[in-house]
Amino acid sequence: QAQELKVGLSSSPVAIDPHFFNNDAISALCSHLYEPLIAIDAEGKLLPTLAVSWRAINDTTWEFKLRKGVRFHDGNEFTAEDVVFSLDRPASIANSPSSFTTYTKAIVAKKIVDPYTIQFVTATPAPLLPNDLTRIFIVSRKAADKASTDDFNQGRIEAGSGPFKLVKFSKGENLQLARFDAYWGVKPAWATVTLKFLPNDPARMAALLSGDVQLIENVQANLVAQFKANKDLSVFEKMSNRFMFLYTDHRDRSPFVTDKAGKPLDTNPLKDVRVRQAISKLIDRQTLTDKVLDKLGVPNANPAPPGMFGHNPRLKPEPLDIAGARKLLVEAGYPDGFGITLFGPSDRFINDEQVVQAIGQMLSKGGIATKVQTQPMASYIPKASKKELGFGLLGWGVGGGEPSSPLRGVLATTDKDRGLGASNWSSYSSAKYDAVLIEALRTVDDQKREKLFQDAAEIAINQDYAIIPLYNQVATWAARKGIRYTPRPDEATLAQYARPE
Amino acid sequence: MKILLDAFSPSWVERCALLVLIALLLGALAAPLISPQNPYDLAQLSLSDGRLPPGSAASAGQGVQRYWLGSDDQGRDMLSAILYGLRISLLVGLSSTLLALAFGLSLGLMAGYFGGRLDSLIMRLADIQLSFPAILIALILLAVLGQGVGKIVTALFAVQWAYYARTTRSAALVERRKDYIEAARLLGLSTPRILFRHLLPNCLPPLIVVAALQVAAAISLEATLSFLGIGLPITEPSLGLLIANGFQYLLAGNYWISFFPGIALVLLIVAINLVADRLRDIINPRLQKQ
Amino acid sequence: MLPPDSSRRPALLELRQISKRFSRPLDLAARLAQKLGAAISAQTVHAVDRVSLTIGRGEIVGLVGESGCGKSTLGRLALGSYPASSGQRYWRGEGGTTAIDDLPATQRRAVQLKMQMVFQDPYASLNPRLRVGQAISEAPLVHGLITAQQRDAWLAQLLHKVGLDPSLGERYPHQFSGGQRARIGIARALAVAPEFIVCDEAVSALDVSIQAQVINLFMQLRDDLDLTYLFISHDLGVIRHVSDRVAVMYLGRIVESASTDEIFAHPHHPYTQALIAELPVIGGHRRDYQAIRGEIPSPLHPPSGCHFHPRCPYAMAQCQTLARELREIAPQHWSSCILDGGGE
Amino acid sequence: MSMVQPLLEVNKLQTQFPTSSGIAKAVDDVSFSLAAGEILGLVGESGCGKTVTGFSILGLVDPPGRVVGGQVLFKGEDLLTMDTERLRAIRGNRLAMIFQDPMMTLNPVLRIDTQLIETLQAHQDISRAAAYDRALEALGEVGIAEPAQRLRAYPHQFSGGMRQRVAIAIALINRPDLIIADEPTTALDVTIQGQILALVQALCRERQMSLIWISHDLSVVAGLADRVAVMYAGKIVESGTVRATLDHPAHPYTRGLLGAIPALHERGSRLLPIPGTTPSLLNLPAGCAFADRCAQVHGACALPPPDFAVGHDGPSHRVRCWLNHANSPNRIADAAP
Amino acid sequence: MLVFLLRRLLQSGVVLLVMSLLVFVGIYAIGNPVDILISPEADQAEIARTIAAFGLDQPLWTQYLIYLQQAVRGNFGNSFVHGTPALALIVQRLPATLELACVALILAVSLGIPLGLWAGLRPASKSGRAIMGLSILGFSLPTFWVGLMLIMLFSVQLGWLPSNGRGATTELLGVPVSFLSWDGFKHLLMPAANLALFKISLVIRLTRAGTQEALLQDYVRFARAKGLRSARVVFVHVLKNILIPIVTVIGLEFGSLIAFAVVTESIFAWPGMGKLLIESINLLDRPVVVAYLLTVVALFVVINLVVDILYSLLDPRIRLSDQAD
Ligand SMILES: Nc1ncnc2c1ncn2[C@@H]1O[C@H](COP(=O)(O)OP(=O)(O)OP(=O)(O)O)[C@@H](O)[C@H]1O
Ligand SMILES: Nc1ncnc2c1ncn2[C@@H]1O[C@H](COP(=O)(O)OP(=O)(O)OP(=O)(O)O)[C@@H](O)[C@H]1O
Ligand SMILES: [Mg+2]
Ligand SMILES: [Mg+2]
Repeated sequence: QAQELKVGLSSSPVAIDPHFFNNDAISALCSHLYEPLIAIDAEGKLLPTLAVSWRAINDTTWEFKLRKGVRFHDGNEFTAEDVVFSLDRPASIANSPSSFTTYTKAIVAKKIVDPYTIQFVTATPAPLLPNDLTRIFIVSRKAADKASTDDFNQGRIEAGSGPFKLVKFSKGENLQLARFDAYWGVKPAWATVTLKFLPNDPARMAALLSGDVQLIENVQANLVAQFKANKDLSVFEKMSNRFMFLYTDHRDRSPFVTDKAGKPLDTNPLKDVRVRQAISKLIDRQTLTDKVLDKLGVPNANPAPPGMFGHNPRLKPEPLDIAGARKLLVEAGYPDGFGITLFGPSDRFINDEQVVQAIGQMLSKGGIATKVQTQPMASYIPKASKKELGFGLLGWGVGGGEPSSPLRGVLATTDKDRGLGASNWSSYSSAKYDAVLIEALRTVDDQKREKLFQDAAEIAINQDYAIIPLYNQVATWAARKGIRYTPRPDEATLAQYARPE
Repeated sequence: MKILLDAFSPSWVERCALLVLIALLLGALAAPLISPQNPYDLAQLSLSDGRLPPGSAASAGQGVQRYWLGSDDQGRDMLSAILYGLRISLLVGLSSTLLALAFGLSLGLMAGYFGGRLDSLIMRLADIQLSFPAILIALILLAVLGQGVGKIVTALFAVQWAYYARTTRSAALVERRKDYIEAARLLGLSTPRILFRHLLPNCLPPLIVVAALQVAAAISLEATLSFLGIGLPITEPSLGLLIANGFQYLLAGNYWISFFPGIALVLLIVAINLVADRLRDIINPRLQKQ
Repeated sequence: MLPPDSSRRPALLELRQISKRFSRPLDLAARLAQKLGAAISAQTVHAVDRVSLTIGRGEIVGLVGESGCGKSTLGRLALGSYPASSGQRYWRGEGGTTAIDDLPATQRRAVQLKMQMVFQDPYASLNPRLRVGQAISEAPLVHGLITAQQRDAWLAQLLHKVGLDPSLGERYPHQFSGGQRARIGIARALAVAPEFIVCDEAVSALDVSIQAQVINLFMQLRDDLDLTYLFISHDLGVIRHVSDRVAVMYLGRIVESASTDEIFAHPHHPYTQALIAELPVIGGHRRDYQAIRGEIPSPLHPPSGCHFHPRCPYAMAQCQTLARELREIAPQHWSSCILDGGGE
Repeated sequence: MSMVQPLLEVNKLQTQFPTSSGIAKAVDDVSFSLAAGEILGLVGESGCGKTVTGFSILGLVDPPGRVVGGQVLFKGEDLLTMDTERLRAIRGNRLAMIFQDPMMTLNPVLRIDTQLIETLQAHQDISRAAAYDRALEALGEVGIAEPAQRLRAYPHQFSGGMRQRVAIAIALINRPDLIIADEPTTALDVTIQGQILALVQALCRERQMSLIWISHDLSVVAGLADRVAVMYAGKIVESGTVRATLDHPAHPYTRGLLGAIPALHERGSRLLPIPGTTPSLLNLPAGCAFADRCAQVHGACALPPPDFAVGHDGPSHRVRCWLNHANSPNRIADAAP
Repeated sequence: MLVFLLRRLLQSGVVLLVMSLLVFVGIYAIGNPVDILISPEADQAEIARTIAAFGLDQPLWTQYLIYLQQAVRGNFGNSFVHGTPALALIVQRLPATLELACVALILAVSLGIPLGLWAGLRPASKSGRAIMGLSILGFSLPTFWVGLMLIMLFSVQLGWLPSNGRGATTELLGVPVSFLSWDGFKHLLMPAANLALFKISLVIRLTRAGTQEALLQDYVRFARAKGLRSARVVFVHVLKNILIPIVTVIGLEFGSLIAFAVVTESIFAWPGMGKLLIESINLLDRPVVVAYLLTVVALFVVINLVVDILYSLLDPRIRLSDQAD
């Protein structure tokens, strides 16, 4: 039995309070210590965890059956009261930079039927509640009552039920864990685990090569081939559910759109669907994923990747078609093309800077003189969300097992009251699409809802080219020989998924 | 005593440094003429030529026959990228230094010559600026200003001017007390004339050395900031940015993407430092008396 | 009080009760600290303390005294290089009655131009980056005293006058020896046709053999151009040789003043006596050095009363409190010692 | 020739500095000797090699400067060929030096007592306490009031004159046989200079100590020294007793110097300066270096001048000049092609 | 002394005001931190709520005034990202940075002074020239590049030293330090050396220049004339004098060590406050950036104080109450 595992993570999470900050890296970290009612498995499907089953009693009531015999790290047994406490807790956290109430606010009442049965009542139909609840970790009420985020971070309380107990959390450095021997499920293979925070890519790679850590996430793209060839290492890959696309400005005038000489244009060519289609046709997705991403991408035109609930097989990656693109540009009235600036982040996605430049190359060769600008997320996101950029690269991790979040956030017409289109940087607006989506969001029946999701995606992407889909990232892990990691589409690195061979 | 002699019989190292510096300067100046490719024109690049090792023949790229120093991930000719990068690095280093020199010099001269309130005001400002390490100020300024050549020049200017103001002031204080300034005043010459014709030329020599060293420091600082990801945009990379970008390929064995720009940067900075050092020896007042 | 004017010549420049205090004001932090009770105060040096001096036309007044006693400061006060802390200067050249600093600007500038200075350090007093010809002709050109066409001839003439080869005008100062630089400094001062020149230790840095050449030059120029000098030196031998009249300074005050012959023959003030005792004599005899005792006090904390009393062999109790003004103890002979002419 | 061995005998001393523009012969063929208790005044204008002569004797010439020839016999031993440890043991012990600028000779960051005591301990096996007492005594000897307090002070707390006294105290502390004083009063005021001269004079008399007093001021030497040596361009051009040399100067340069001193002239009269300037020590002519400034120059001056005794004061008054030389210079000059 | 302290404090106060204002304006100009922090799945209401919770809905000057008001009461705000007091976050990271900087300083002094002395005493020798040549290199090579090369060589190629992180720490007087354990020491070595490289060169150059200058001084010649042994001349007379400028410069450079630690910490993943600063800038975590500045300014005040005290100990000519210049 192997004893110790050291892992190099590419992020440096700031908390291990599971309800403080809704952030993928923190959630992945917390998954070692805490469990939700329903988890996501390695195939991206819902996995009964602290709940053993759930069903919709009617349009607005869900009932969950809870697992019996689960003990928290502090020795208390898990019951419905802990669920109520854990669902209430996010709203009580004052300083959250990103609150979990997004997932809990649909619930207007919680009914404890018996210690192992609980019902949730929602105001409107909430078909996605089980998916939302994958995001909420359950903590022991007895342990966590009145506990602050700091208490969690300092390890003063033991409120989790996960496979590992906290030993020490050193912000900016590492998280040390020990196996929880009374865990109800499959016990992890490691007595102790240290998750080291190594955001600097070369440093993380070097740490693996020098044996400082045995497992790392996010292998540097250009090293994947080399790592695969290295007999001391094994590489694990999985198509991630991070969907990459270009948002295109649908407004009448767009910043950074010029004629070839650099003079601002009065009309926005991107408004014309033929231009958007032409752009899509100019992009050689295969070269992009093969060369620029070192195969860490799979061309994809669908927010829900194959295998995911809501995947639409009719949405296919646009093949490269320069002649077709030219034709479309001529039809749209831009026989000589035009000038545009393509924006992108420089520190967020796999090879993001290179991807943006490569797309710039491809568009330029197709007659659209493209300038490229990349910047750190810190300035990119605020500018993009103020719609100051117009045309840029974005990625969306489609979590929770179905594609509602991008469909709702990126493509729906911006509507504050309904909470739609919060990230619609394209300013795309289609009544037809909105109608289908809204219908989907309140359809509890799974089959019907899946069909509606597929239709919505088809309208926005296949017909309107509202965004230009590119590819899905491939998530990678590399380990020293002798360790196997089961890769996950949500890119999370979980020590319990690593096993000695 | 030994230095005294050395200064007059330059060693081969310094002579080499001078030659290297001149070569680099010429290369940077003539970059658009001599480099096989315009690395900033995306249309000239070819992804299929990405990451070719030095000496590879080009398959599709325009203008380039052979990537003598290899190519980067975008199929950019490294030689061209280095020449252009050199240009940007030098542009940033020189222009920020010159701006700061001109500004700091004027303030320092006035502070030193007039003294009093003006002096206190300027010097307190400079003190405040100098009480904070350059990299921090640049870091925060750049975080505020965003990326771009103009912005980094501004940031580097902001961290340098006080240095010159200070140096000039102390030189001006020394010179001002010298009798020739008093003689000029007694001869009824106007203040601007005294400042610029008498004081300035005599305060300049130490500043030139400082400035030469500062150019190197500014280039290095720019490279560092770019490395930290807050200097220049990726599309017009300076040497520092080329290094930073290429570094991830080092482990993969594509050493040339980072290594050659690194060598160029190190050569440039070492050459500037050596030449400036020698310059210092040459205009060292102690040696001048002879 | 009358300014000590022992010359029978018409006055050219008159200094009346002129003082110079150097002090460094406290900055904000220091003032705060003072408020908080720290024992901090601005330090003040009385470099020149209520000195009156009249210099006659064509006269050479020698100013002697030890280092730091305020000779240079007095010289610069006379020239107006330093603003006086109190007191006035009068230019009597054209019978002026207004203090120089109260004159209208153009007139004041004209008067100022008539007063020039020759400096001690032949290295620091020339701008190393100007050719000497430029340095000399710059001011006359600026002031329109000569035209650009006249310049070369004019320069040649001037250089010749100070004993330099006119061809040397194109050289830089560092290409000259000390003695030549001193001549260049003199030429530069003469370029604007001054009437009054302050020579601040103008020959002190030179070797004896060169010093003699320059002293001769000074004397000859005075005769040729009818110049007036304030000749500052700590070298009594030089002072005795060149001056018509000597003023002896001690810690910011003139303690004795008389014609040269008179003061060397009958020094009154004990300090003057001590100085003159040190006057070099080469009689080929070994002599026994008998020195004045004590150190020169710091001008920051000058002794009370007569500044000289701690070192004075004749000091009396009174001397510690009483600082006496100069008074005429013999015709044209002024002294501030209490012994001269008894107590008040 | 005196019967007793002189305390110091310098023979044909030569010191040179290589520079980029040639070799500077700072000291060239300098010879003199000094008996115990004697005071020698070494005079000459700036740059004529006085200081370098002093440094050469003590072996303190900075590289690349080098003593290239001659002998310095101190009590019969040649200091130039001595091994460094032995030389060090003599330096500061039997043979001490005082420098020109009192502001610079004391180490500004060390206390006076440290600087005195280390000098003692470098040469004697002496306890700190004993050394302290000696230091106290030494300060008292040079006329510093409240020496116990002053010992704990730093140099900057002293005036120039007092610093020079401290330097003298350090030089004297091992009771040396000879002190070389390099213009120790030049930087001081007249009244303070008088004090120092009085002190040195008294000490020499008391202790029968020899002294080489370097100065550019003939009048100081005239009052202090027994004998005087006049240097010009690295050579001694005239030497002898003070009286003989100054009353009957034989070398035109000595005469010129005397003629240039204002104090020796009637007030306001024209001084009699030496024309021209002091020569550079690079590329000196083979003949007399003073020739181009000399009023009495003649053909022979192109040849190396002879060194001979003029009769005024027995054999000790020597001059290096063709003028008045027994062998008619003109004849030699004529003989030369 | 008092004046000096007051002057420093006034000056630091101004620095702090200016810099904090800059940070406020700057971060305001870059954008809204909530945009970056908030989950993409959040809707507009959620975003608005978070913005209001951080007080970012107020006009900038109100935000600044509120901040000042709070700061006067000793509350320097909570980190947007961490949710905990920003100052505490920085102070937590302080020991790591200080340890790094101190070790680098010790390296710089213990290597720089002897080498500089040697080069100064024998400027013409082969070794002297070699030292100077190397110091020029050390002076010129950009820190980050050297850091990367060190990792390549010692971690990747040779595998001798760990490439990143702080390793095991031991408590010393309640402060966690690395250098006491072998593992910690191994982790410390490379970043400290990297950080020190520039300073070593600087100290070498300063020492050499100082030595050569001192050797020309009369007091050194006088010391030799006194018959002192050369060891005493060099190690007492020369060294004590050149220590004065060296101490001053080193003291000031200590500040820049802390600043440059930003780079080194980023490269070696050293969990110091410099790394936190970069992270905070990247997340627009304004309170932490301001708290960092506050800490650094406070550190500088202390460092300058220490330098001035040392200076006055070393140089008897200086009294602390002396003037500003
Ligand atoms: N600019 C100044 N600021 C402050 N103090 C000054 C200044 N100039 C002169 N002093 C002080 O005034 C006093 C008189 O100085 P001054 O230069 O006039 O003396 P001096 O007699 O010319 O001395 P020396 O013979 O050394 O030239 C000195 O104590 C000096 O320290
Ligand atoms: N380190 C050196 N390198 C080159 N030349 C030197 C050096 N030291 C002295 N000299 C030369 O040696 C000559 C004699 O110098 P020295 O210091 O002995 O003159 P001095 O008679 O003491 O003059 P002063 O009266 O100015 O002190 C000078 O002309 C000088 O140029
Ligand atoms: Mg003066
Ligand atoms: Mg000398």
